Amino acid sequence: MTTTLPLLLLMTSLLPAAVTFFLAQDSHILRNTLQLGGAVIKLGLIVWMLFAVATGATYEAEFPLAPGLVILLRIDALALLFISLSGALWLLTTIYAIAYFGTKAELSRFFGFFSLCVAATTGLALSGSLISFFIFFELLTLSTWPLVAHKQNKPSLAAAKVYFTYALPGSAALLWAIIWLESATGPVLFTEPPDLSGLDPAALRAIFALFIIGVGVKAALVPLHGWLPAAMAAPAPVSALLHAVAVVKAGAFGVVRIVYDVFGAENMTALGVGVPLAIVASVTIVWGSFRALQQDEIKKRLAFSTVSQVSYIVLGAALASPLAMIGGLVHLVHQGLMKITLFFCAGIYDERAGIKRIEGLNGMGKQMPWTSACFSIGAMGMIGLPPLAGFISKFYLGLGAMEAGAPWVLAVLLASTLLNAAYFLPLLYRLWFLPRAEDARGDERASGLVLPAVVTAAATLGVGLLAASPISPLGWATLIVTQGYGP
Amino acid sequence: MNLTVFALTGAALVGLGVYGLIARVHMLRRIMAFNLIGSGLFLFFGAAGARGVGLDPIPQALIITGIVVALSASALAVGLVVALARSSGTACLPDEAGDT
Amino acid sequence: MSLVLDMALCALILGVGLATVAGHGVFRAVIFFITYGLLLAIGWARLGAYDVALAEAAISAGLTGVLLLAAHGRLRRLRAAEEAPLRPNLPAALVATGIALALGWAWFALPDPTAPDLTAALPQSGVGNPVTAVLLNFRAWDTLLEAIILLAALIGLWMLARDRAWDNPLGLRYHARAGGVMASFGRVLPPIGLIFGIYLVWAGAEMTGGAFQGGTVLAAVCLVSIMADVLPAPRIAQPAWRLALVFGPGVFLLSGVAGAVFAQGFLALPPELAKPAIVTIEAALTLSIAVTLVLLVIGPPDEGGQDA
Amino acid sequence: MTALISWLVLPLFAALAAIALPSRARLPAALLGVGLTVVASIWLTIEVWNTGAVTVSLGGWRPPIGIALRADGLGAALGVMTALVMVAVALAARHELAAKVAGPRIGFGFWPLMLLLWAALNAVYVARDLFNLYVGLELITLTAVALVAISGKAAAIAAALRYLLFALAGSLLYLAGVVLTYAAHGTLDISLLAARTVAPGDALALGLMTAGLLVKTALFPFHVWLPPAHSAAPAPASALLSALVPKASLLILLRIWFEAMPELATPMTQSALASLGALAVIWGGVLALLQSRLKLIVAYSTVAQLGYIFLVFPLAGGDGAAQPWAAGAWTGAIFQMLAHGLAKAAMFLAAGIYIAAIGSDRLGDMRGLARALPMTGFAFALASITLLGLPPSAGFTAKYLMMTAAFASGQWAWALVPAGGGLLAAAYLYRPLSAIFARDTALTPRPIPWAWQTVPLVLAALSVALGLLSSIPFEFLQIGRPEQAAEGL
Repeated sequence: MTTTLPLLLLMTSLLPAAVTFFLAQDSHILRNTLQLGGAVIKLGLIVWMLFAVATGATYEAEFPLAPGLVILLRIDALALLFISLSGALWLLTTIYAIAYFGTKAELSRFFGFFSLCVAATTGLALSGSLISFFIFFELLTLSTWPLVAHKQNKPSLAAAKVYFTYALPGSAALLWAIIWLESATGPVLFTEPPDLSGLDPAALRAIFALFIIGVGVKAALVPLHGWLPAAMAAPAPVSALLHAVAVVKAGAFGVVRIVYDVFGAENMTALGVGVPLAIVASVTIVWGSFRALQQDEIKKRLAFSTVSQVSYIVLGAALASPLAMIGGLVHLVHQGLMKITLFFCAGIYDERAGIKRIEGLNGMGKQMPWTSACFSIGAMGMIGLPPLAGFISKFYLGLGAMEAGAPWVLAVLLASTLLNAAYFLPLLYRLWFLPRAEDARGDERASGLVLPAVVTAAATLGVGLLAASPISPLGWATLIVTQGYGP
Repeated sequence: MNLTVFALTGAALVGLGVYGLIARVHMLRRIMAFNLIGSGLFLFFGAAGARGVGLDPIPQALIITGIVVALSASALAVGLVVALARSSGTACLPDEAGDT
Repeated sequence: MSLVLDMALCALILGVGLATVAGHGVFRAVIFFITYGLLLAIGWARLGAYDVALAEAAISAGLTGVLLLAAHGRLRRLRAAEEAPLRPNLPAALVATGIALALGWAWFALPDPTAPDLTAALPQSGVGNPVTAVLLNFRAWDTLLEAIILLAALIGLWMLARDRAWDNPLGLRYHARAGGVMASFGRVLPPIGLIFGIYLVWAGAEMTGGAFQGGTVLAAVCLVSIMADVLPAPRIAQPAWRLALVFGPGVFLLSGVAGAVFAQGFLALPPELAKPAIVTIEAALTLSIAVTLVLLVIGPPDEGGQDA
Repeated sequence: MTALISWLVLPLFAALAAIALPSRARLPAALLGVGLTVVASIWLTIEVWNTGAVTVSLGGWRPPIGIALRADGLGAALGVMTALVMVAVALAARHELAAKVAGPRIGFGFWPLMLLLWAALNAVYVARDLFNLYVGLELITLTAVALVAISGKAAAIAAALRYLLFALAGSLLYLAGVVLTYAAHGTLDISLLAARTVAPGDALALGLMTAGLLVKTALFPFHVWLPPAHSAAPAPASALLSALVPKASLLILLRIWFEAMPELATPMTQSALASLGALAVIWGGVLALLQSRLKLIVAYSTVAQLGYIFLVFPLAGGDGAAQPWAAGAWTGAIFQMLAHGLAKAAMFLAAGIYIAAIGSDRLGDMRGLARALPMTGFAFALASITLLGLPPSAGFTAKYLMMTAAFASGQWAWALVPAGGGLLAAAYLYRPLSAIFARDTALTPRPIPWAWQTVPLVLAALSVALGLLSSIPFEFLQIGRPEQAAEGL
């Protein structure tokens, strides 16, 4: 069982993908069963594995392609954190997507790539070596491209093109970095930190920079973030996937892996690359928030908010202090929950009420109470109001900054929080306190759309309230960091 | 010494053929130039094969094979030239037709 | 004395070769080319390579010459036989001189001659002519592929036909005037040529000659007969012609496979059976080569009486 | 041994049958020949896998008197790739070039030409004799030229003639090298030549052979003949020409440099060859970017893709046995040959389906075709992944092996070629892909049989699967590998 479980986890999304591609457009029941079945089984496997790992089981599967080119799937604590997040959110997004698309065209293609995308994310989470990470990273790029282009209209195709224009040079940089590094160290496994002594510091700094550029495209680090707002042309479930479950998260996850499993906090400090990375993250945090403020389209505003929020994770990794690390890791989960809630709601506003711009939100609180309540919880979490999820992340990041002796980060956090409030609070104000427009319509008669949003909003609240419990994301993150993981 | 005469003649024929192949644009000329190069090479080869004690039959066999191969190629080439002339009115390649 | 003779011959060859490349007019170049081939055949004879001499004369000078002449005729009807006068081309001259000099240098740089020792192998080859032994026994795979190349060239040539002409008889229509030179030629020449061609194949086993040389002579006979209307022009749709094309390569291949089944391996000939096997293969090959060459010369099926 | 011989003679028998048999029996005979040859190639592969390289002295005569054949991992692997492409082409041609559709002329000629080309390729893959290789190359040339001209259009005739001119020039250069080699050493057998005493003229011989083979492989700057020729042929023929034909001359290059005369390689000549390869990658990519017809884009991409393979000369071996990826570049180059073969054939066959559906391969006319022909669009996209060298395709395996070898041997600059070439490929393949996957449709396509649509998809999927399952082929390619592949030139 030790080797089959990681493969099974992959198969729960790969097999539905493979079958779905060949399904007829109108075989909705079969397709939905496959998609939901895969998601439920995967979630079940993850839960089981959580218990098994807690009792000391290890899982590893190896699949050699060529000398040095080995796909290694391995389950460690960090992998579990990411895979639990993506597994849970995938199920919800699937429910949401089925309700969202109904009987629209080209669904077999959509759900085929949708599952493939999740398979890639799963593989990415379970990757035990740099090269397997790269392979799944690329698979993720390839499988999300058709999702971004799904509507096949001019803006979608343009967005998809922009996505590729950013992603492919990014992966070239990543591959270059991997091969450069491995030419001196041999294949890099995440379990054993590589011996970097064979490379001189200048080369190591260059490799580090290439790594960050490579994963930074997906993590939407400024100035590599341009594709993410453009990708808003995609349907709402795709946005949810891009922003909360898969792509952006994969980038942030990659930063964590590279900082802690490839270079290690000590080397990073010795090379003096931690501070520049923290600065890049800080610039991204502030710039993303600032740009969000200028957007009048709800999804665009949310997109820039993602640019900003994901860099909290990068910041946590860059500060090289245990508390900041905890803050970053926990934000990996928290940001996912909050952002997916917001995108679910944005999709509902668009789909059920035709609202795309913020003016449309006026007075919708009474018209669509469930959606608006969820949206509000998500937004307040993003601002970092206690006791919601975002507060926990920011709190730990702040503590970590002090611990790392970088008090300037507090200023960044403060500025960002103010900006967060500045771009989210007006929305809440519009929802609850402004009168509804005369011709406003909208309803919530679509439980498949509303239910996932309610669940994730509740989770946003729950992970904050129960943060002290050992099975909360914070508990996990603390466990990961104190287990000798990280600095 | 006699062999050297033939070998050098072969080398010179190759040179002549190469010049014709590049400088001439009419395709029949080029086919002839191609045959000139081939036969020059074979002459060189034959002379080399005659250096030892007695005549080495292997080069001779290879040359005969080569001659037949050259004929096959020439036949197809000639057919193509005629087809080209039929379809485009010239026996030179399109971008070189201006030279005629 | 012989040196002077050879030098004169080589000078002549070079001169005619130069005329082929640089002379004025395509038609004259073709005539020079045929002359060149014949002179070269004499050169081969001087080197003692009589098999090559025969091949050079029959195939290079004869058949290639006929091909070129026929093509020139068609090009003239298509008004594509003219060409621009030769302009001096310095890069071409440099390349050509470079290659010629390099080859010349290579001649003087050759180490002492080494050749495979065939003395033990020849008696087992089944034939007395060492060239035939190489062609049909030691390196039979080359020769088999070479026969296939000839066939491939013909199929390729046929692909140049126009679709609407596909079912027509092959080649342009020649009509010999009744009682004219061609007609009487066509009746007198074939029997003589036939006998000579068969003799060349038979002799090839022990002396100069062989399937390709013999096949060429037979092809010439056949061509004259067709041009003199003694034989009807073939069509691709006629199975007998296509069968004749593949007969020789087929027999060669089958005997090769028989070697793999009954003897030491593919294309192996047991010494005691080698001679009859080689003669059989050569006879079959000769037929196919002759037919292939004939069809190569008369060209793909064409429309009506004239090119247009 | 039986497997090797059957693999060589079956396509020949099938070709002869296709010529001689009446028209109604032609297609069954040809397809039977295709099927049997595929079986033979699998059989040969299993034999090589089980017993190592298979060597045969034809007619029982050992070199230098006779000709030896040797099926090593490299030759057999190319044989399997060829068999896969041939089956796919045959299945596509059954629809596209049937006598009913394409006329009796093409209906007659395509099958023998395809089978003869196959026989010639197989013969070249295993030949150990330089002159036998010449004969094989000429058979390839003549059949390939005929396949270019087969459409009968004026542009095709001109392209075929130009191709023939270049190919014959290349053959003569190669032949000149062969003549010098025999004159100096009295043998043409690759294994015997490897053990020869070096003669002063050997460098010239190697140079001439190399130059000739470069012309035939269409390496920059000898590539001008390739795009018009490959794009003028009917799609199944283009698939053969682009996927298979240049591989034969490439293989001979590998044989003479790595096996016959490895001691003549100098750092300068190796770098020169690789530089030409790099220029081919750039130049082919840039020109592909400028084309507006699908088949021309795909043809120029062949120029670029072949360029990668030339990196093998400076990179093979890297630091030798000290590195875990010794022989990486050599194997990577062969992976590139295999991956490109499968992917390029898939692309041309997909283009053939589009042309059959709308009668044009202009990008403007192809808009929205993925809607009516989703499988073909998917096939083209999968094949693109291979050409881009993205994981998990075999193109990635090739790229990875070459790049690691470049870094491992301290010549990291060469790694820029696959890295940059991949981005260039993305740029030039994006245009056809975005046209195919656009929403608005330019023309209404004719229906295409389902069985035909699956053909390029299967090939493209194989080019990806080869990457996913690359450990077995990797090991297979090491069978009979020359020492120089591991130790470097």
